Amino acid sequence: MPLNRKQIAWRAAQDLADGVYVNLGIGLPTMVADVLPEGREIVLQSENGVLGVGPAPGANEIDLDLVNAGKQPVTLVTGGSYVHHTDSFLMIRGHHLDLALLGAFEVAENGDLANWTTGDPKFPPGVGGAMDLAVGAKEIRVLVEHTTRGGTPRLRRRCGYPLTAAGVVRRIYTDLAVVDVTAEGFLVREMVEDIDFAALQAKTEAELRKAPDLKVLEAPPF
Amino acid sequence: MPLNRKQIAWRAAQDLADGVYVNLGIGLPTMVADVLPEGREIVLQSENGVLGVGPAPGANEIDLDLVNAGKQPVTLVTGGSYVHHTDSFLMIRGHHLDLALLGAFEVAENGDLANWTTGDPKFPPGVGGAMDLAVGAKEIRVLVEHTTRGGTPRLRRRCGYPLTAAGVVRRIYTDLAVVDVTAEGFLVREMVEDIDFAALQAKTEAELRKAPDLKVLEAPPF
Amino acid sequence: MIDKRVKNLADAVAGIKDGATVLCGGFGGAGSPEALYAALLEQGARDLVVVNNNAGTGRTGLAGLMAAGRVRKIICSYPRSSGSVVFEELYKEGKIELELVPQGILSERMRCAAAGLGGFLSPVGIGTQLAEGKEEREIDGRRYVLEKPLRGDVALVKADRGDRWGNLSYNKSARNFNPTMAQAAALAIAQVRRFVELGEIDPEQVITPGIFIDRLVEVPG
Amino acid sequence: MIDKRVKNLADAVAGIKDGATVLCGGFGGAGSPEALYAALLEQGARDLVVVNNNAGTGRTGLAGLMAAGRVRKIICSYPRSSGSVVFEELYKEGKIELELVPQGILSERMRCAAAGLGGFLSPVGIGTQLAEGKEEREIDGRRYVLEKPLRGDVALVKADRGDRWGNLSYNKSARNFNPTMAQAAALAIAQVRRFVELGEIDPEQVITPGIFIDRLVEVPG
Repeated sequence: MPLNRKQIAWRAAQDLADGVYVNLGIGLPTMVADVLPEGREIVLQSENGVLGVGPAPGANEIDLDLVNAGKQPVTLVTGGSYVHHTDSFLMIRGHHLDLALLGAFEVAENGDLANWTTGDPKFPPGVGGAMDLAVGAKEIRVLVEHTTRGGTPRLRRRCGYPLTAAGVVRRIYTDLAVVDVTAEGFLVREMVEDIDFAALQAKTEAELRKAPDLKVLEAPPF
Repeated sequence: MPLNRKQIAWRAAQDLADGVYVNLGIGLPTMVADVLPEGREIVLQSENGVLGVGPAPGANEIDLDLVNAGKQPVTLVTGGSYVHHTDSFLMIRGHHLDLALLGAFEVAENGDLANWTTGDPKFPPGVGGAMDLAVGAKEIRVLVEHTTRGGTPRLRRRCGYPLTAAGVVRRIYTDLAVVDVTAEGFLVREMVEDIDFAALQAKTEAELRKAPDLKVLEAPPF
Repeated sequence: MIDKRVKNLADAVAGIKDGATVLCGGFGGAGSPEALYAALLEQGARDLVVVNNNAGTGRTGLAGLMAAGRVRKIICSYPRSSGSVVFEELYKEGKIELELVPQGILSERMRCAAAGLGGFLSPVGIGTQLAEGKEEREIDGRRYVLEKPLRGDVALVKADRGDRWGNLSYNKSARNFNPTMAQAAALAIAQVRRFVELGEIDPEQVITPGIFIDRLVEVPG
Repeated sequence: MIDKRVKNLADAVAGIKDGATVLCGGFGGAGSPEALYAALLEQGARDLVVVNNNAGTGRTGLAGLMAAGRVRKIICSYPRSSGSVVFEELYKEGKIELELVPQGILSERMRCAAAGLGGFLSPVGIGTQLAEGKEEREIDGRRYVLEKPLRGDVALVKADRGDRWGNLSYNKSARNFNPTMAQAAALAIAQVRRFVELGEIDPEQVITPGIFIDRLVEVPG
């Protein structure tokens, strides 16, 4: 079975080591906050100047002055702190974050990331903090469904959509696989049990290689 | 009688309007803090991140964590605040200060300021915050003795010493006169009573002009 | 005596000129000076260039200014959000200009102006559409674009507490763009929840020192 | 669990390499991490490039490092102060290099590095000896020099309180260069007066968030 969105988030969360500083992009990556591994201190940063984002508040605890980058109410963990936007992006752009987990429209086998615009002239484009994050965090990983709803692969030879940043993505978590971006292109580290490698390849535009120690991708039911 | 140093400081202080933000350079300008006009709120900034420098502390109130740019213990006035060095110089360089009162080796009739090095190769040069202040405050005024101890004029056609900044000085307070720097050169606004204009000119390298409403420069005894 | 407090919103926004570049604080609802936006609508200045992270939502606040045809151009990082209906309509009809700037660069460009600098070299956007037309250069093997300072004629910001000198403190993530915008404009106007006595804000906790603020008005909530 | 506290000064400065660029906090005595300087002397790293506003006074602290011949170069704004005898002797004898940088530019160059930028255009020093040899350009009729980022391998800073995450608060003007230096070095080491529990520093009053700090050691006084 392909993973559901929460399971993709769970899988990405398993790779977060104790003590890392992480920015979670809007959408699927934000769900990582709800499935962090127990017993690790993982510090979540939000572009709008929150270091140490905590879980969503209870209905009676909402403070509209405390929101995340997606403008949803959040809380602050003990040890967290506030900075203004300019300092927040100093943190982001200056390689102070260990990791940014981002969503994407497409990722290319050379690590190119496209996640800000489809180039549709009918809609005004919006970039937000995506470009700052993509060049600024020490490492970029992407959480994304393996294909669009229409079945078009999101893991590509080259991005068709306008780039967010060139050559920055190191790992991709999808509903079907965990894929590393290497100097030789996409390397499949894990894949779900009920799909064979040829079927996975068929859902991927760029060529896939199989890791020697290929593992099963699985996640608890949510 | 020429003014003494405290009297020069007093005279410069009289021109500080209620509500101005001012940086006082090291040396003679620092003395302005002790002779501020009563009844005006004048906010003194110090390069090391103090906005609202107060008077020197009593012997039992000294806190070595609270010093001015000259590293002398100071106090903070009510309404004052602290920033770090980078923000302090944002304030300085970004034209947020109404005024900087600086010392000088020489000032030229075109407003050039030389106050950081005599160029003597035996001594290592030191610039401190002088260049940042000279280009950053909205207006620069200089407090200086009219001549060196040896009698060499400090108000010159062109500076002989290396420049701190070009064309920035607007007014000069000396022990003998108050001199404005105008598009036509030095204009004497005030001079002490017991010297005539020719004598003042003799102590000045560049040509002096006399303001139509030339006033007497006087200060209370200190 | 320094007293930057004004009595009402009309006094707060008095004198804002047609054609002004207005730095507008807030990120979503947090730290958004809604009362100042309403006052600016009332005040009547037009042909404005608005700088904000987004492009307004609903039909009031920034969106109200746009709906009334007062905004010539918006400089923002993310114009489309749920509810940015007014902007989207104007954009489709070609009735508003858009300059899209990455969020951190938007903030950094305002800081650059505030700090009296002439520009900075940024790695953000290299190799993308947003670097097109910008001067590029390589330093130590890394490519950068030259970004220019972004200065406001006016800043409208929201803070939590403010004293008569204009010292401000903020609440939690409502800080966001406000401190930098207050530094980057010729005329900085703050809407504060509560006036406090001078000295009541701990000097260590003043986030915007009064030197950056020109007027402040009390608006509870 | 994040715990950046170390037990003693030797652990605090362990691993600092010969040739390192060391950002040294403090302005005069205020905020000067004297215990870390002494520990670095003990530790033995040599051929150091030291960044500080001044060039040490007396014969201990930074001056002690210089007197022991550990400092190849100093980058500062004002090397001569009363008591900077060690530096002056070494300078006369040509035994130490000096790079003189205006005080605000010193700080801004470190911030530039911290912020991941490639440089900035500065109006400071135009038309003076300190602009000689620097790339110059004119923008909108004003002249600027291009200033480069100044990054540290190590920062030694002093703060007032610190928690196990490395969150720091400072006391009064002892803040000075410390917050920016902590941001601008690959390894940031803080000497704090007092360890406090996580959460004891008000989140609004954290001046250096823990993300910038790698190690902290408690040194009362």
